[in-house]
Amino acid sequence: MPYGPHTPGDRAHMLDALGIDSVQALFEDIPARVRSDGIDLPGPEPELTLAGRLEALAARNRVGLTSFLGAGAYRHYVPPAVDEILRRGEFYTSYTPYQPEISQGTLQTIYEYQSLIAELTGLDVVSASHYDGACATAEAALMTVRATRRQRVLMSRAIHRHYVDTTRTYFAAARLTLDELPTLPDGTTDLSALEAALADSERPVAGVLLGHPNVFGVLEPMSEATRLAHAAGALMVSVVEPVSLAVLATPADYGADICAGEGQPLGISLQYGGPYLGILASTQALVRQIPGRLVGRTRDVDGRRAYVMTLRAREQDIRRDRAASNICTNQALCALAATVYLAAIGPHGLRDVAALGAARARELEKALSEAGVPRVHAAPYLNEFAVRIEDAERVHAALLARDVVAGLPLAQWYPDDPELRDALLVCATETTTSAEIQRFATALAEVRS
Amino acid sequence: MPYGPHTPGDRAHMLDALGIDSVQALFEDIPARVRSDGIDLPGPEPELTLAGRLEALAARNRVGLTSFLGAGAYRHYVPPAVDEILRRGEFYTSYTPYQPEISQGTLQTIYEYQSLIAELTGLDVVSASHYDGACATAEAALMTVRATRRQRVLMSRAIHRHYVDTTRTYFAAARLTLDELPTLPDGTTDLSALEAALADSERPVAGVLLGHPNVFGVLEPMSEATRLAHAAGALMVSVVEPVSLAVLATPADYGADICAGEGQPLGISLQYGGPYLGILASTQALVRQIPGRLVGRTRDVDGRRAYVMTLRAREQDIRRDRAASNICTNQALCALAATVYLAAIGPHGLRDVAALGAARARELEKALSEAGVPRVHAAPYLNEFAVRIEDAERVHAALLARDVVAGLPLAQWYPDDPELRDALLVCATETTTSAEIQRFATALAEVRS
Amino acid sequence: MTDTLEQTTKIPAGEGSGTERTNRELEAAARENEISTPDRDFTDARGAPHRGDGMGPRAAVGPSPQPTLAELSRPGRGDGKLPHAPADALDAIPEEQRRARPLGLPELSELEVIRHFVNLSHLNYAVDTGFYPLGSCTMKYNPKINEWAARLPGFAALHPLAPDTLAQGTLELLYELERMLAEISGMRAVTLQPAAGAHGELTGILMARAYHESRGDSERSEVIVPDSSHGTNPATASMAGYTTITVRSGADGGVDLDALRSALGPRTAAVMLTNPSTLGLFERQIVELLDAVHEAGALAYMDGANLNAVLGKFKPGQAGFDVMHFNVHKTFSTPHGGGGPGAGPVGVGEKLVPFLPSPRVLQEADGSYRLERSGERPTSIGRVRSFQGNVGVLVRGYTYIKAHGGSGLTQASEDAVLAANYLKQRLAGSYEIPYDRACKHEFIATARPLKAATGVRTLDVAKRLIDYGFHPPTIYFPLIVDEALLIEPTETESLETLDAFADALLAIADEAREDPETVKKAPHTAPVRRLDEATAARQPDLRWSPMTGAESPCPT
Amino acid sequence: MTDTLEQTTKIPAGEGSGTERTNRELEAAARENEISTPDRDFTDARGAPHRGDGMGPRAAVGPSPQPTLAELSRPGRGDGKLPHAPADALDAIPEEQRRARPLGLPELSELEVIRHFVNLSHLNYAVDTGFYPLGSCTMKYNPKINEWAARLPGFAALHPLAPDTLAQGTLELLYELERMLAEISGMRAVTLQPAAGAHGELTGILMARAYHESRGDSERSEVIVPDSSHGTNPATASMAGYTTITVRSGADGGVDLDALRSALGPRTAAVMLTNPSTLGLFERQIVELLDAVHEAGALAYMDGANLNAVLGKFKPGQAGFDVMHFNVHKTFSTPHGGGGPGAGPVGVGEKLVPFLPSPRVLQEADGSYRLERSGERPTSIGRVRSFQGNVGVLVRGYTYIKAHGGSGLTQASEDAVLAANYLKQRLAGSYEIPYDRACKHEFIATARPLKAATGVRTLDVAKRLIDYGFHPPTIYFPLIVDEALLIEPTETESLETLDAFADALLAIADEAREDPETVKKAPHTAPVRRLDEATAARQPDLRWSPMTGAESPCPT
Ligand SMILES: Cc1ncc(COP(=O)(O)O)c(C=O)c1O
Ligand SMILES: Cc1ncc(COP(=O)(O)O)c(C=O)c1O
Repeated sequence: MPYGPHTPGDRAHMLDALGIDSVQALFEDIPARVRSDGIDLPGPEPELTLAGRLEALAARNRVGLTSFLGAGAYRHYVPPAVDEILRRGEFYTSYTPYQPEISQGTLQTIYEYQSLIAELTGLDVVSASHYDGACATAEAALMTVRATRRQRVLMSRAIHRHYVDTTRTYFAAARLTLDELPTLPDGTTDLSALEAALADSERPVAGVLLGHPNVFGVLEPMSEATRLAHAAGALMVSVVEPVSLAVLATPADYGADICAGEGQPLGISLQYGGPYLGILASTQALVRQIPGRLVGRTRDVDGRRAYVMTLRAREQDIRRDRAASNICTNQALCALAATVYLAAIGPHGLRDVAALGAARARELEKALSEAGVPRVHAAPYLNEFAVRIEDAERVHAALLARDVVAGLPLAQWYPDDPELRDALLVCATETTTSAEIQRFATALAEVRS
Repeated sequence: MPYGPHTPGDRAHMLDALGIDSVQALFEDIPARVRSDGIDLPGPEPELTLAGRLEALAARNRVGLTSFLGAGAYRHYVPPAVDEILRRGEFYTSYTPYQPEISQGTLQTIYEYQSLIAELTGLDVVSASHYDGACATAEAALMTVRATRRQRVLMSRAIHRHYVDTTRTYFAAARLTLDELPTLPDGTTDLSALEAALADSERPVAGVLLGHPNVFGVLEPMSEATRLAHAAGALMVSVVEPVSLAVLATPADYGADICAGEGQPLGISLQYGGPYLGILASTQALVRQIPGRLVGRTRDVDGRRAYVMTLRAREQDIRRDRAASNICTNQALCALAATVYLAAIGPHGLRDVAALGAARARELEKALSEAGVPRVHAAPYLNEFAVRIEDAERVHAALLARDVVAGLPLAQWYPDDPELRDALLVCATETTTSAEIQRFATALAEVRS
Repeated sequence: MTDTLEQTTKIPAGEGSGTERTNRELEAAARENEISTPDRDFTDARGAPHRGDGMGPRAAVGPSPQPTLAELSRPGRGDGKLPHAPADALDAIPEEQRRARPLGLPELSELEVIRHFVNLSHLNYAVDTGFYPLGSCTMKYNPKINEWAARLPGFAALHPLAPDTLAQGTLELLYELERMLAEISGMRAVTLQPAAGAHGELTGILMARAYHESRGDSERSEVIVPDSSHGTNPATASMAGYTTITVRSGADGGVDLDALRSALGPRTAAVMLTNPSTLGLFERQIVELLDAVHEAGALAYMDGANLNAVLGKFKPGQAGFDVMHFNVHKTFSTPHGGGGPGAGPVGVGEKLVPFLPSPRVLQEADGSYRLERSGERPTSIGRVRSFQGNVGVLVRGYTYIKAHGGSGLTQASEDAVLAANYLKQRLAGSYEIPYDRACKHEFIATARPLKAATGVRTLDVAKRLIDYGFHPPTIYFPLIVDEALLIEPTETESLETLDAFADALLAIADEAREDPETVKKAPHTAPVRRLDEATAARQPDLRWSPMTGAESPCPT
Repeated sequence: MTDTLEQTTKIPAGEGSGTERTNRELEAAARENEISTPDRDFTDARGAPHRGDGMGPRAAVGPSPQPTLAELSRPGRGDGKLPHAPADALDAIPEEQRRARPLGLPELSELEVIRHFVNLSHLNYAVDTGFYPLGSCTMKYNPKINEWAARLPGFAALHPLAPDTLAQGTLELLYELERMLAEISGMRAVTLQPAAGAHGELTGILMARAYHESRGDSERSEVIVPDSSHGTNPATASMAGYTTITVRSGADGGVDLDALRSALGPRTAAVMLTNPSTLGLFERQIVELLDAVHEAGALAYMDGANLNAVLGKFKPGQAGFDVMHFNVHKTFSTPHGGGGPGAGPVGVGEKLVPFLPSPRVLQEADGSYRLERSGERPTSIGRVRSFQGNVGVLVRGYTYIKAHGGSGLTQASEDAVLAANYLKQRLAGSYEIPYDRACKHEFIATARPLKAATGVRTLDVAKRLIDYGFHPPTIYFPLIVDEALLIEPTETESLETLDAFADALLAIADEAREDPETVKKAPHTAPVRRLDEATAARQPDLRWSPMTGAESPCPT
């Protein structure tokens, strides 16, 4: 056993104390019919060779390419201070702070996380973390159902495809209705369709969900959508990319009730999809409906400031089948990463991240359009946009052969939409360089000549 | 200022308190004639682009080749537990434990380092670290001079070339004599030459230094050499590779008085040469002569076990020009790395490291000799040995073009020795694989055909 | 704000809710403790927070309370990470789409950030600092090679939408991990996507629903769970649109077979069993239980959170379970991260394979790997999350399984069970052991007799353990045992540690008799003492007051 | 063992040796404190060390004393890192060359190893946990990007003897760093090889010797240092075979020009000046001092440990210094590592370039880099160490310099000097400031009046600072000031921290008058109280007793 401390003598001592000869005696309550004798896997692998195996596997991934992939996961500069803190055993080898007296480190960092996300979103109640952006969005949709006691939500088709799919999975199970809202040619959600859907008084709407920026990178008419939703007694859910909040109107600015989003851009590495950070925030009015952990500030018996998990009657371990969600283990360490990231990068830094991404994206748009590859949509965008190019999948593959990842072929997500059959979703961040943009343009020219 | 906390307001507050208008007032004591106005370097570079620059520089180094380089620095498997501890700010951002009450972490780890090296070498007094193997060797040589009040040491030419050169530099300064001992064709030091040199009563010898294994990887007749040295009233210094001590006779076994060596193999990464770890140990009799830090165990006024720097009257900050050495800042964090490494790898593990290296080296010897490339020396070796190959430098370069680093051409270090003109010093460790050995042999066949 | 929910429900004292205290009780407790001292401030006359001010002498080394980031913030601090964006970067963003309110993030130098979090870390207990016998959570050692592996740039920097050809290393690892988990569990196939145990439960129950519906069997609306089950089980049933039916446990701690039989029926979609149970006991009637479930046409779900007890000894798939989840962060040693992340892969038997969530990892004829394309397998329940799972956690789990191999995993279970039984034996004199038979990896002890004799409750014992240098076990869970302590030593703690922990619990039992007040007021040596949880819930303070925001000139 | 050396010399109380105490005094002190309690043991009846045993209740969170690795060791523990070697691996090693004694290393599980060192780390004070105003040591913040950079595999895994073609990245970095240091210092060329400041001093003085000898000027046998100099200066002179001549400082803290002039002569090889001096003062007569040195035909060495004060303000090379060293671990923020490693590059003026140690880093005509070959430059003093230097440290220094750029470095010095003067100003009322003029990055305060009035010494003040949460400044150094406190705040500490520190020192001055005993017995809140240093020196216990060794069967 590579990490076990027990010597043969230790085991003998324990068996002795138990008055048994063999540890097998402790497994005799497993009925013989279902008892198995071992696992058919190779024996222990020493760390030396295991490390070699892992290095070889990691090396088979190719991560150094010129890439314009975003679509819900973004490469950013992460100050090494973040990992320095994440590597501290006191944080990463502890668990849910059930014993607040010896968990103030975790508790205060969660409180700080809640506060920072509250600052970013303008919403006062922040759940201490959900699995990812998709699950947070699904939970947000479920929240609107619980809060309004209505059974139907409207979700723009221009929300991240995975989030719509995930919410659909959750909703199908709970026998709730999810209707998708169409988009206009400019890339924004069709508000007249929204208005029409809200008008159906037979099927009252619990919540309206829009992405901002949406999956096409486009800014949505959030204020107007919120006005329509509220007028129909529905709650407004904004699905955001958190870095954009440094420069874009916040959910609170346009009156949204709930905000969901993917926290990965806040200092969390790409890792092929996880662990990431599901952000979920709401107005104070919805504090009883929000699922997941909440930490509150209080005092100890000596009056010292202290933090503790609170309003726990929403949670599964207390409320069981009437809990707001089944969530237990969450993404606490990722929330810590976001907390350290935001503290280390600061308000000026975060604004620079957002604005630099925008500037680089504009540079990219220019280079591509000069290469004869125009945008698909006309509405304003921040740092991600779709371009139209004939034979997009083939071009994408040809560019890949030249070590350029030309974003995401949107046909993968919208196979039935002729508008998007020839679209590539491309993105820039502060890490994108002019040289990379040039390489893209050059490769494109080669591929198309 | 990227890491400074001072806002313009903070600076104004401080200037105010000092009653001055500008910080320039604080520099007016610098005579105008020698005052400079700034540094002609580019402005601050944001971390984002600086990180890119550093990654690009690091990528220009090629570290993934099949390499048989050793010659004083060795690639080993380092359990990640080591770096986990080294990354703790409590260790790496503290300094010399001048205030023992709040430095027990550093102090106890040094005490543990001393104890572990004592276990390895069999010698009871271990200095808390020197700069590297070369400097530790030079300090050992100086120790013999101080202890015997003689002015001449004998050093085998088969000690690591850099150690001999460094000791020569130190000795030249102090006007002391360093004579090199020749080697025999089998790779060991010529003991009859030693005997003769010791017999020169005009120039009495303070210390005799041999490497074990020596620079050719060969085991020296340490017992016999020690006997001769002691018979002449000289001290015996053994220059060791610490991993080898897991399986080889220890300095204490053969009666050496002092042991010096390079601690890099004990969990420290290669880093193009440093920071490494100069190991220096001696018998109890020489405790007053040993340079560098010593930590001792004692108690506090409540009787609690505690650790403190001790016997400090040997050190420069107390003794000034009569100190045993000028060393102040040492390699403490590297000593911590060695301490964690030894604790994590354990006695069985260290023996495996040594024995696996030996086994792989034997496999390498076999493969090379089958390829018609025989050993240069006949004496037993552990995991490093010299082979003879015609046109060694050219072959080495040709192999390099095939991504094989065929060890070190010994002509670089012994340009005048015809025996070594065509020699390559090659080494294997537990990280060397059979596939790598095969690649070497294959490339060799290609190059020579 | 008054939280009406909190007024009508109960607030747990500590973990679980066996002996919940109402707000009223908590308030009374608070009054009793005379909480009146004002919140000690971290700011000085200049509004500057710092150590040492207003709080008198305090130790240089050791835990000390920290101000918040907001209190540390000074406008104009912190910079140098990024080049400044060109002034026109946002010109294309319409005015009304721009952020209106100030961006109120704290401004700190990097040193302040590091010091803040390093000092906060010193307020935490963790596996890396001491024994953490939190029952049901398997707080075993987290090997450091796992952390190293997950941070290899090839793994860490891989974009989740990278074309398959760029992701062959990770895909191979995931593919192999699925197969290893299948072998370990005896299940037919595995999905690695769920982010945690509860997420796995939901995924599993959704597959059960899909299975029944695929067969036109759509009247099944109930999920049965034992009363000892973890809260996630009933909560999952609700999320999946099912009604929860709870069956009681028998006197021996096992599920009451008769009770289960009478609860089962044509409306039963699934039965969720935890085995070994949350009492640390193996269901001795597991064969009969499974037969009963299947006879009713229901599916058997195994909550595999406790798999650490039976690796190599019991394979749920072979025994007849239709679906189960793993807790990678328990059984396979990935760290708990202060609450997460984990990973909750789900294994299924043949019947449920078609319903696995998408995308699966597939191997092509040429040996290469690819992700299933969206819509490729219409029977799938669909996506349960974005992308492919908590891959960084799975890399750690893979590493752990490889390091142990089949025999090592079996040994781990044997050692975990041996340690638990040994510890149980050592405590038997002073604490009541309600289920007096061989336990698996954890066991229940109770302070019931102690409470009767001295008034000292399980909560007090737990808090007093803190003064002895230990993290308390899980308390007041499962709910069916009064004054429960659920103790899980794991296989990675030495005999000396087990003995020291037993000694401490025995010493506390003695103290309870000799000096109950000391125990009731514990902890005495922690960074803070018992908290006013009532006020926390009545007047929730969930964030610092909004910051003025970064109106300061950008530092240079 | 009786240490006769210790009997005849003095043992410092704390850092430096201004007020040394003889063994006799220390012994008396020890008696006074009645050290009689036996060493508290970490082992139980079974010989097992563990927390909580025999030491009564102790905190779960916070510093606690740890047993040694040897005490934790149990034969048979720890394994799994490496495959076992074949049985015949060592057959070729002659019997008499094999290790005879058991290999007595501790045997522990990895968890025990991690927990041991994590808990030990909690006993340490560090820059990352608090303010560390240790004069002369420049304990500034260590940016985390530096740590990241040094660990990039391309840097970290490069073999020191790798052919130049494989090392172009590191060689370029070193080449550029040399040039940046030359610009910063005004020196002509730089060697990066020395491992620390003292090593740089030796290298520099050896070059001075080589220079004189190259000119046939071989009668020079003396090195002059001021009485305020750091101990490494005279120790270096001795190592280099020179006699040290000490000149006194003037009343204003500067070197006494007349004293220097009379000490200078044809026997003077070099004068080592620290500027700003160890008193934190710039040598206002630097021009005259340098003229005097050069007139005597001697070389001027600048100890650049205090360069952090004058970046962009003063370039030693331009001013006329012939040779100097840098302390990368002070000026350029590389961490101090609990005592090291550092790096001590040496800059030289034109005259000394030929003597630089080998190998230098050279640039070829095609822009590529290479190391000088051995023997390529016969004027070199030769090697001063193995390989190329503490490259890992130099990568950090390079990163720091780049992050700051020329203007950032200048700003760093301005801020460091401003902070020091501000702090000096704040303390002026309660402590004596012996040199009443603008200081540079550090300054001297003394508790002399306090001692006269209350008996409370600098040592006591320092120890009491620990109770206030701060690391004490350097004390009793330099030797020429009675009861000296050498305080260096650095530029990376916030105004709030500076104020809190000043408040603490002022509060201690008050305490000294009102309650001197509390101050004299401090610290009260540290993991241990004052130590019995006398016994430590009289009966040195420098290692644990030899272990029995690994006779246990190899674990599997
Ligand atoms: C028995 C049991 N089931 C389910 C869960 C839920 O797992 P997770 O916390 O990973 O969601 C847990 C863990 O807390 C558990 O102990
Ligand atoms: C003034 C002065 N000179 C020289 C040194 C020696 O430097 P190092 O400790 O790096 O050897 C120091 C550092 O302690 C110093 O402060």
